[in-house]
Amino acid sequence: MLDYLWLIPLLPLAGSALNGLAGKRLGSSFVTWVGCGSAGLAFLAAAAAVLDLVRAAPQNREVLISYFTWIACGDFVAEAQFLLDPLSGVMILVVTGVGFVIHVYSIGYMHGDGGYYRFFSYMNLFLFAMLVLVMAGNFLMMFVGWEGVGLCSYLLIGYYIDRKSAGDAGKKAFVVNRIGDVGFILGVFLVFATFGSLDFAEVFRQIASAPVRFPAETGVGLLTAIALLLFVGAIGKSAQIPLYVWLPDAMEGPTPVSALIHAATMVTAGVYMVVRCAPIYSRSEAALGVVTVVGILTAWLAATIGLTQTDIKRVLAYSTVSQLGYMFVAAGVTAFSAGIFHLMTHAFFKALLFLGAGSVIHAMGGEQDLTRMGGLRRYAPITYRTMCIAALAISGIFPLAGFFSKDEILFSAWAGGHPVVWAVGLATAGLTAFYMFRLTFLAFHGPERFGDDVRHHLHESPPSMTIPLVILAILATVGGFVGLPPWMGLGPNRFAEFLAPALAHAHRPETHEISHSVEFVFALVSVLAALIGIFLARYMYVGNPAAAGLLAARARGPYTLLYRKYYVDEIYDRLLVNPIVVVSREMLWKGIDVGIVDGTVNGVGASMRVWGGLLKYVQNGLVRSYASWILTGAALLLYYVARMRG
Amino acid sequence: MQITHILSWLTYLPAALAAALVFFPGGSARALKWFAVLGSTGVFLLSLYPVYHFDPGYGGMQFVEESAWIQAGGYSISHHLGIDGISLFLVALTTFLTPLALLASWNSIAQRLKGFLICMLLLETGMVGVFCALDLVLFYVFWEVMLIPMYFLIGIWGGEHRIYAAVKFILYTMVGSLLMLVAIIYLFLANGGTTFDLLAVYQNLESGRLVLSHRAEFWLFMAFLIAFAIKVPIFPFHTWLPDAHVEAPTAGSVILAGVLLKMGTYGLLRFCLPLFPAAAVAAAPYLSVLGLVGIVYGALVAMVQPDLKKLVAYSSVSHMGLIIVGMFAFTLQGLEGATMQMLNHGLSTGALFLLVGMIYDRRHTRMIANFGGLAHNSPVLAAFFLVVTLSSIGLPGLNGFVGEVLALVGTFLRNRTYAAIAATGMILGAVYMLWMYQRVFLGKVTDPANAAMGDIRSRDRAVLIPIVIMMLWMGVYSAPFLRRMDASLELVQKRVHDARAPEGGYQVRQLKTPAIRKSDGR
Amino acid sequence: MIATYLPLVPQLILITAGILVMLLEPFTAPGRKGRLGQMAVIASALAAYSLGFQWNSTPRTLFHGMFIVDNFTMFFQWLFLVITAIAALVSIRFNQREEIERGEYYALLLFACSGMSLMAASGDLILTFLAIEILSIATYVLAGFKRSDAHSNESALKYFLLGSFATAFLLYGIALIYGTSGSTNYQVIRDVGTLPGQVQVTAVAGLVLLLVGFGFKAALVPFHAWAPDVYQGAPTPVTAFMTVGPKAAAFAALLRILAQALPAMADDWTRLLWAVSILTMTLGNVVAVLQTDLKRMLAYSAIAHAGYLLIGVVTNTGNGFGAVLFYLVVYTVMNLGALTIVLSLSRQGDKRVNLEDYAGLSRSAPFIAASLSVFLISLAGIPLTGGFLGKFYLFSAAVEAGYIGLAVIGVLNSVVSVYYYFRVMVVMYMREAADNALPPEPISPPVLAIIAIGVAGILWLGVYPADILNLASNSALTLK
Amino acid sequence: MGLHHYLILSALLFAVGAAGVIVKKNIIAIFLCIELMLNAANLSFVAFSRYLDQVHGQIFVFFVMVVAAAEAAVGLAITITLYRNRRTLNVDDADLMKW
Repeated sequence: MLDYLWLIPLLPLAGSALNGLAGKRLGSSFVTWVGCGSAGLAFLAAAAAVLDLVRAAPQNREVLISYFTWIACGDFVAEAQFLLDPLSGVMILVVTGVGFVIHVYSIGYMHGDGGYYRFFSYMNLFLFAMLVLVMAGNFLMMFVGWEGVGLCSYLLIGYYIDRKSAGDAGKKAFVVNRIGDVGFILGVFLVFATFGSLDFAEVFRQIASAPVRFPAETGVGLLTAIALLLFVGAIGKSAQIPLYVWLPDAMEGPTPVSALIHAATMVTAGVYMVVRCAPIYSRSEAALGVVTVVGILTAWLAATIGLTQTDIKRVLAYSTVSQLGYMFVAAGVTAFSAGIFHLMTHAFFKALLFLGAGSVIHAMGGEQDLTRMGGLRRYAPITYRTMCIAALAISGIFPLAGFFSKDEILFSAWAGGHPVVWAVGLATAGLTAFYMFRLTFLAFHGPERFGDDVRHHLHESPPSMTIPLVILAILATVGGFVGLPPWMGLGPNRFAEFLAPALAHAHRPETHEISHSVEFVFALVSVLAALIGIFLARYMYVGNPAAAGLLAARARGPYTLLYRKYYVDEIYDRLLVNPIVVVSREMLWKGIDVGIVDGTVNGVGASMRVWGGLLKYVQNGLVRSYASWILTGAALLLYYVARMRG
Repeated sequence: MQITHILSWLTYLPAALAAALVFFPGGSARALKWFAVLGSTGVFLLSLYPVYHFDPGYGGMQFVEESAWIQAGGYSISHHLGIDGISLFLVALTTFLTPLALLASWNSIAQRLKGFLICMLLLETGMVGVFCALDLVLFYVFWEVMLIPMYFLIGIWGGEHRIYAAVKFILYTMVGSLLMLVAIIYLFLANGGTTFDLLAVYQNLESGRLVLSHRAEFWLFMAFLIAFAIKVPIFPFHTWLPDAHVEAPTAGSVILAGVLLKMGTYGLLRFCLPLFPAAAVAAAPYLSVLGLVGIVYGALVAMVQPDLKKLVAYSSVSHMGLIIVGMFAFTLQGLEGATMQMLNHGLSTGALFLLVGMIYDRRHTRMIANFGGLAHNSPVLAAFFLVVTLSSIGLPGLNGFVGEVLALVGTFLRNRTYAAIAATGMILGAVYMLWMYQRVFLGKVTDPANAAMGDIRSRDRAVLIPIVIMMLWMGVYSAPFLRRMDASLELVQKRVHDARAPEGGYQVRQLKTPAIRKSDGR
Repeated sequence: MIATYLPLVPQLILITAGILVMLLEPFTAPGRKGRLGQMAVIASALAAYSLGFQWNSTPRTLFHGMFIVDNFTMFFQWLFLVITAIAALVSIRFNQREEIERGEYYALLLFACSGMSLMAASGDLILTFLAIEILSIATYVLAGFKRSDAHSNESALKYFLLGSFATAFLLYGIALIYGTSGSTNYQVIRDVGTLPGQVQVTAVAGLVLLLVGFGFKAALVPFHAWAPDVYQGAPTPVTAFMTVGPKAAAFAALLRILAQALPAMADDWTRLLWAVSILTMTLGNVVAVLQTDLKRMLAYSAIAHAGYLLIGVVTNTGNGFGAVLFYLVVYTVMNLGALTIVLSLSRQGDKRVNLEDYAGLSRSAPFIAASLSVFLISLAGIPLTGGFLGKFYLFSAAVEAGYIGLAVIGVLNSVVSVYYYFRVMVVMYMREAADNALPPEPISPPVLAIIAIGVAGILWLGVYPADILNLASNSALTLK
Repeated sequence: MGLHHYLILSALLFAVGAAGVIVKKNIIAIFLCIELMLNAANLSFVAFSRYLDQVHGQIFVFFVMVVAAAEAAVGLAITITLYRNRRTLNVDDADLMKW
């Protein structure tokens, strides 16, 4: 069974290699076929694999296939192996599914670009890396994917090599991710040092089977340390406070990249990792607390920044950061399946939003500034409609996908005994609805704030772009139905049940039953919050266009603070980046290295020359002085020997 | 097929080729180049024989050859060659890089070509000899002999300040190695004054027939250490390196970074650790700290270098620091990671120097500020450079990662703080390499000279492709490499381990006077 | 009966040949004086051949202990004969060029050789003194052989005045030794000296003064000051001869006296020479660093090498003495080689001996440049050359005798020496010749052959030293 | 008059000679001072010889005198060539080579 598992990641890899090595020579249609074909085939393979998985009995839904030994040194053994269980099954479906759709979308979006082959090669490579990440059977393999997606992210953010800002953003993304990765790898080391193994199965088995050795920790113990180190990686990869700064800049990449990597898949790797390591996290109260707090803080802060941004992609980027925060909240309150559920639905609607935004940008000829758009619904009706669906979905309006997942998270927070988290989450949901509809209204409604030259070539995007929009819109609409909450009376949450075997080793705290009617009330409240947000947006950007400017002028300080993103980038630059560069150059290099260390070396050499220069003057060429040397020498020797003999 | 004396072949064939070049008829540059490249390729192919026939299960020396060399005046110096899991791949690395370096210098060496080729081949003999020698004096002979061709390579075919760099290189290296010579002599006398054979010394140490006083062990360790520390180079003995690297011609830099630096770490593994384990254990904290300083300091200084070669040179300081830290953790992973990292650094830094050389050949500058947007007109070069950059910063799936992660985990098992500090090298490595890559390859083309610069041609690709293949192979399927190192490194680890008490404290060996007649107590 | 005196045959050959040369000189046409040089070479060869019969014969003495017949004597006589032959050979062309072609030159060389041989063979202070004087007077004249040249005059004058001055010290030292021991015979002195309480202040003073005398001959610091000037001013073949021959002879005689006559005072002389050794090698090397005249640089290097050699003496062990002997062979080959090249490349009037004159030599004369590099590398003590193994055995002996500090100072000095030796290579290989530079003199085939043999020899000594090494340690056996 | 009287005289002579070598500038004078030093040694030899009741020392003295004569011959020759070339007998003028 599932002998073809290796095909899933290897197909994109082959596509990437083919396009990268030969794509330039073989032309764009070849590139298209190879790029999209390999992604599509990978999706088919993934779908088949998941179907196989579903067909198997729940306790057999874990397939681990080892291919060869990658690294082996003493106990430190990492096999090249792929793991398929419900958790990775969901992930590969999302990755290949959304990935394939975005590949198709890219055909239109990237049409005519000079680096077409390069783009598809990188995109395929990304799919490969992401699939390795989610299908990894051990920590080190996961790290391969973990760094691999970081690389692809770097390559794709910096795809437009002409732009310095793109290069900067790519580098920033990679470096910030690396900071997280260091935490992650140290976590892996601690895992190895603790358990003597890198395999998920072995590690989790040890944890679950030895409750004495690995008790559920309330303080800071070994598991907490592991969890927190790993979480540093998640913070970097999933753009949480304080390492979220790379993600908004990452919007320098082509929009499909933003959709695939910086919205749907890669950035959710951190969430996936936390869920994968649920057996560890669930046993550490402290780690869960940190995850929750980081998650909810990020959700709130990013949402507030999103309120004021005018770049369409940046709004979406902050929205992504915010939504990722939600997912971490879910993990933090041990609602792991809710986190993955939101991950999945978010992949649909956020990809849709980005692709829609891309369609707008495409239509506007590269314009990304919301203040120069407006009234676009006439020109791009399909884009408009699908965007609306996505906005509703992310706002959590029943019965769209976002409603189910977000509601489950908020409710879990409450049920888990975190009312403050719930409250902040609720408020964030309101903010989310507000800024999403602010975006929609600014772009598609109201007066047209662009010139005639732009209007001239305004057009709806080609089918290769709109079809993916439609597909994603459908998914954003119905995607939530796989995990209908129990209070609807349609049986238990199927999504959670499906995932359950993968989370079997997780520690389950005692929970008290809450009646379905209470849950229903909570759902109502969250929809209400979203509606308030939507209406507020409508009031400010459609009904009363002057209100927004007025508010901004009135609350100048807070507005600027939000608009400048709390000055975090500036602070990092001033406090961290610049001092390090200056100290390295002026002190370490010119001061210590050239000055002291090398100066000492050269000084020793120079001193020899100085001594030689001085001593040679003893040799003054005069016989009489030479004779006195002989005499003195004789006297000195006599004195010396006399001293020696006492 | 059975080849006897394979190591002698490997060691002396390059020298024989060099000798043949001296008498090579005619002045056809092409013929000379082909002869050297093909000849050294032949040596490489020959070096696959021991790799293939290596018995991974056996940690001792294999393919051993021993014959008397100098038997006179009570001294017995033997011609004793052999390789184990530590030296096996270093030999292969040497023979692998030499033809590539020669090929890369195809057009860049315009004058005194014959001399250049001879120097390169003699250098190869010296390097292979260093890795194979099992007699202390023989080792020392190769160690020193190799300096001469390197000195000429830097001094004759180098850049503007080549003479300063060459002299600095040779003097600096000699200071250390001559002290090592005194230590070798002392060790020989302490061991009964009959043989310089390394294996005999090992044996006598193990059986307790040779017992060094604590003080003697310390000083011997220090003498060997300084020689190797300069070569590695361990901070603060590193300042010859940037000068030598910057001034050396491409091939010289490649060999220097690729192989010569490894001789330092190899020496530590072969001599310092097994011969003086107690001193090594006692010195480990200090050396680890120096290694850590090297990692961070080298990376930070590399970050702000304006010259490509200097940047790579300082990055070597950083990388070699990790090797030191991993090695002095004395865990199997640490040792193996360090050994692996030697190979990785040899490949990736060697490749970086090749690439910088290719750029320099086309642009005649190495100043980062003069570049920008090279990826537009030289996409293939940019792609190769990227792969090598990624290998250098230890991206999983490429070779650099395997060594790095093993060295780090090995360190982690010994000391978590050290590992955490060492791991910052991963971040800083990404910073300086990617920043450099960005400034050189990305952005708009502002200087027309950069636009006019052509992409690399097939010969350069022929140089780079084998390296990239090796990088991928070692990164994806490193088990065959690691497997061959296992047993030998376990032996080293065991030797170090025997020197420490079970509870982990440092055991002071019984003080016993070595077989030295008089003390220098005047 | 006659067979007893067979060991004297080489001496007789040398002296006879020397007298013959003088007699034939007036009958040799100008321009053909080279024949006389060839005669000297042949005489040396004959002497060397006749020596062979004595090898490994039972050590014995002639003339009541005056003349010692043992391997030590043979070893040094061979060495001196080789030195003399080479000096004569390379002088022929040089003397023609410098217009100092006179036959007595070769006679003086032969006499000097005889003096050196006697120094090595001497078992009595009287003979030692006489031998030193035979050597000295011959070399005084040789140093000033370029009568018309002020430098050569000055060289001779300095050597003569300071040499006589030092001889006075030596003589005074001999007197004191004689006074305390009652004899000038080594064996007797040794037997007396071993009696407890017999070593008195006068004896120690005598020892010191003796060391002054030998220190002068061997150019040890602080009795070295003459050496750079004299070496620089003398005709280059004479310089080549003087840096190796008299130095080796001084060490031969010194070893004999210290080891065979004064072992009872070993504590004193090891201490003294320990200090002198450090001073000598350090000063020689440090001052050589800045020299630009190649002859002068090699003069300082010769001083430094005397310091290394002293290490072996200081050890006062058989291995140490063997190492000294071996190193003397190596040193002879490399220094003679280097100076032969210097003199062959120089132009009339000893021009073109400056460092800058060697710029670009690797292009104009690749073989010569490579050969000089080999000699310099050997002088610096890099492996695969005799210089390395020579130092290696010296340092080994030092460490073995417990003088680790001395060995360490020795190796650090080697590093310094690398700087100036390699500087010559820098100039030859890494600099281009100036446009107006004098091209090097073409080199005659016999000299080329000598250089080639020297290169081969120094490499042979570095790779397969066993024969010579055994020879050296065998020869040192009688000392201990 | 015991042995040490002779020895002290000899030492004094030696010292005077040595000092003369250093103080004097004329080459001939310097050479004479050296002769003085040699004769100081000779005096010691003779004194020791008498004290030890041996003949060795006196024989040695004869050798020394012969050698001194030979040295004188060579030395004067050298001095004359120098004088020919440089027209000076001042030893301090012979400083072409230094450092």
